[in-house]
Amino acid sequence: MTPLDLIIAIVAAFLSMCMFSTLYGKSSPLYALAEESYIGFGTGLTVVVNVLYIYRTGILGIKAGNWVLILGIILGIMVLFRVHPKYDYIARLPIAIALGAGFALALRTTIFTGFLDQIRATIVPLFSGDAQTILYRWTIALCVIFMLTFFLYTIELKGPLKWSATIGEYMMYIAFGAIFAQTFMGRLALFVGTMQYLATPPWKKPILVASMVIVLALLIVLDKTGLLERWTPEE
Amino acid sequence: MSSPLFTIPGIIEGRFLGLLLNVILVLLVIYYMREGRLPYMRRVAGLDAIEEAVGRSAEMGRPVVCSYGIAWDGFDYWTVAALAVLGYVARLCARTGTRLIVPTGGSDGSLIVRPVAVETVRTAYLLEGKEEEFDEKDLPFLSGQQYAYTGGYIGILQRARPGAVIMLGSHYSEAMNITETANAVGALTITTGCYASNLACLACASDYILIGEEGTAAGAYLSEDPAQRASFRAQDIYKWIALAFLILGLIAINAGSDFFVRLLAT
Amino acid sequence: MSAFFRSREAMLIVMVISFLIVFIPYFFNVPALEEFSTTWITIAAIVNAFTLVLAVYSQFRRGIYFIRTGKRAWGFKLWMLIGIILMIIFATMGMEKGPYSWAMQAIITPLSSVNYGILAFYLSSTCARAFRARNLKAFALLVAGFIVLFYQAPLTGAIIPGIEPVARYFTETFAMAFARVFAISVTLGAIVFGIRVLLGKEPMVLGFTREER
Amino acid sequence: MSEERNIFRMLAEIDRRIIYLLLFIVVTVPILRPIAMPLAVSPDTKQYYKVLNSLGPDDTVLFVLDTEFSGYMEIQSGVLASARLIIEKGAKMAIACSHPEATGIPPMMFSYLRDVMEKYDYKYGEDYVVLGYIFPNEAAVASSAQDFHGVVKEDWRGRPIKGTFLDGIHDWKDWSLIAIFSTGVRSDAFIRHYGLRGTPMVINCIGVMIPTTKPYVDTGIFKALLPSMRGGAELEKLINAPGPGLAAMDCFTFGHYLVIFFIIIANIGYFGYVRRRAER
Repeated sequence: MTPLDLIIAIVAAFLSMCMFSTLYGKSSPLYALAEESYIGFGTGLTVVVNVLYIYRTGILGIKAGNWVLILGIILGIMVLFRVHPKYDYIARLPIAIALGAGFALALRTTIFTGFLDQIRATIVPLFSGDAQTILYRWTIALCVIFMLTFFLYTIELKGPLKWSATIGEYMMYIAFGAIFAQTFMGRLALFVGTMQYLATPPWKKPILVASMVIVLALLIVLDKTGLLERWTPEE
Repeated sequence: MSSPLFTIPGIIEGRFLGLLLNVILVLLVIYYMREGRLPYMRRVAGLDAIEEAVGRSAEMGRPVVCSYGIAWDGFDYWTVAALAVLGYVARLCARTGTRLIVPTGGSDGSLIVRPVAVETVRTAYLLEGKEEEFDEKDLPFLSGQQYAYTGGYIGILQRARPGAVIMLGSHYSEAMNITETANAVGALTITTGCYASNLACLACASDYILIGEEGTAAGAYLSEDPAQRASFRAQDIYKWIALAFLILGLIAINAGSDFFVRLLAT
Repeated sequence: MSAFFRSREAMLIVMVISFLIVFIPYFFNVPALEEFSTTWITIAAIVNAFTLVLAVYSQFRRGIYFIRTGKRAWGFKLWMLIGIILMIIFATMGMEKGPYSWAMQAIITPLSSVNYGILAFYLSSTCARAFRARNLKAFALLVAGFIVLFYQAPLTGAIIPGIEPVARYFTETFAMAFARVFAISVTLGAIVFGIRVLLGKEPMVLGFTREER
Repeated sequence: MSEERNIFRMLAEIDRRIIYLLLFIVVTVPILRPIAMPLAVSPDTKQYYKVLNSLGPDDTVLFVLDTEFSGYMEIQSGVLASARLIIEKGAKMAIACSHPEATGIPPMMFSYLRDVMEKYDYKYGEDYVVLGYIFPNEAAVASSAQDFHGVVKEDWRGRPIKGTFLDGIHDWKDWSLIAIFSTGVRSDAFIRHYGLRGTPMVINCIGVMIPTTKPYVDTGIFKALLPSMRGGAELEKLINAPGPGLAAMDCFTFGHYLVIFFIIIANIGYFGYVRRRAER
């Protein structure tokens, strides 16, 4: 464990607890410090990595003989005109090209993955296999049919359609309960992962505990002395 | 994956039906747009909840906070509908003299959307004859970063203490932070969910939720734009097609024929 | 020349052509077009990278506005701008070791994970507030959520194995069915939205607002 | 008991900061002092283990870190356990990122896996290559599926990838397996441009994505799904290499039981106070 590791561990633990301080219920200078640090360095990272991508795929691609990629660099520079007060319309050409390609990439396959495959996966034998499989498949088939009627908007929901949509809505709330629980597991895992990162290897544990105590104490002192509001940036 | 029913030379195997469905959908949208008669749409219950929320804020003399999502891909499907509903909320606020705050940002895509949101709200105030009350500073661009935007959004809620918070468009994991803070400051929360797990959490955490497409349907209903109405008419037809495929497919496969499964794979 | 850029029809045609270059090869066996579309996709990727660099410019402008107008505690915004510049300088000094990786380990790594981890707290307070059997729908949500939460605690699975099929029944049927129906409805919505854009019915997408309508 | 200090009202209106503090404590204590309670292995993890266990020395795996750094915290155990298993099987591994923050992950992986890499003499260039941030958007994924070397020319350190085992990779057909570790940044692009074409894929995704990813396991696009950190812990148990996953399971148990406790007392409070007040 070098002195550098120690400094990194202290900064990481302190800033992390400052970020958690939003749970105190009031925005504070501590939270602002953590937030602005993250935005600054995070935005810097975005610039670095995207400039690298432009160099690697564009410049290297052109050097490797794929001359058409020059068009990519030229169009890219044209995009930058978007913020120009007078010539912002120049950016429309590259945006039109990127949008067209983007829509095509998304739309050409989504009819399969999001529509046909979803229907096909639901069309399964309902009377073969063990009891659990039969129960699962019947439930899925009925749920998909009833829930789908809930999403009809250009027809008045009357009679059997209304019943079907209502049953579908109740089924959806059961699904929401299960999905909520799965989501909680995921978020809890992130929180646990964060704390593990700050507490591994073991020599970091006292630093973590110290950061918790210091940040909590600072919060309460600032709050009680009224400095919390005065030192927090206004939006 | 089961083998397709047939293949057509020149078309890649297993992609004919997808191509056909894409083409028919284009033709359906064009047909319903051309007809000149605005296709019927039922009024989505969420709109009544929005009216009640703005009315409640007006009575309490507290502002309304309404956001159009973080628009990850700029003008995506959710954001366009959210802007239509934002216009409706803005008109209600202008009519009732309630301050409207629209936190914008959360992604680089939202940079392109913000000017249109400003114009949407300005037009709403204009239509209610209150253009002088419109203040562009109430549509702050908080940040291009998702969580810095969330920090700013939460800061606004904690200081402005709104009577209602209406979160439209595509919100992601930051929606939970915002909804919980909105609840903590006593605001009535109306949210929309654009992916399954967000929807489930927001169904629990908010007072009212526009489930999935109800948000975009509300946008189409309000905008009375023939193109959006035609789109929903075409979508509903395809949902009927999906239901038909499902029911016939289930009957067929249980009668021993995998015709529909293979048709869906052509 | 500027008329070309300002013309809505011209930009719409450019977008539709760009769309077809990428859309057609996926369905039709046209090897020449397939190869050109791959390059075309790479060009689009490069343009997208430039738009991200553009986003940073507006971040800078907003920070400077904050400082210039002397808003309360503007020091934090100054620190944010310094952070952007520092990170770019650090990157030029090498990205494997050195200050770049220190900044990653001390600031970006922990803070970006705290952002997501914080959601566990908001979800837990939602449990205490929202999981109430107010009506039949809320009761249905509560029962399903309660059983799956109980199953997800690793200790439960080890002491009450019987709970697994019950919890999996909820996650593998109701949740699965909703995910499918939601995929179908959102997919159709996204396609028809794409159609509206290509038919020129969503001018905002191309940045055409008031003056060129 | 007077109306104001009614016990039911107290349960119904718990200050959310008490909930936050308790959750903080029940997660931090087991991290500072682990207990290691028992754990059952789910069918999903067994299926995932089966797919990875069938790899051999002449297989090439595209190991995609499709996550911001924050999401990595949740799938870290799955990433490390999967990489350990791939190294033990002797399969080749190309590590690629689809988010700028993921570029910080490979160095941490290799410092954690140093023991198994030395044991199997797993060398850079010969057995594994770090390609870095080569998938910034869907277009990049699509073009790499059609012409890999047209898009990727260098590894993350800027050295040409010619001469490494990647010479054998031309397009989507040449990967033995794509292992995606995802918070959903680019996973749907891989489904569209690799999975749909038939490249065998497995995914370790965060809890939020499980409901929307499961349908793709059903339709065969993913061969297996390793669910969140829980799956990683179970995989650690299967390959007998305790790591961050198993260490976190105590926190999981306490965290879930704490939330269940709050649901129960909130409902008691609701029926005892809120409902009765509404009826009056």
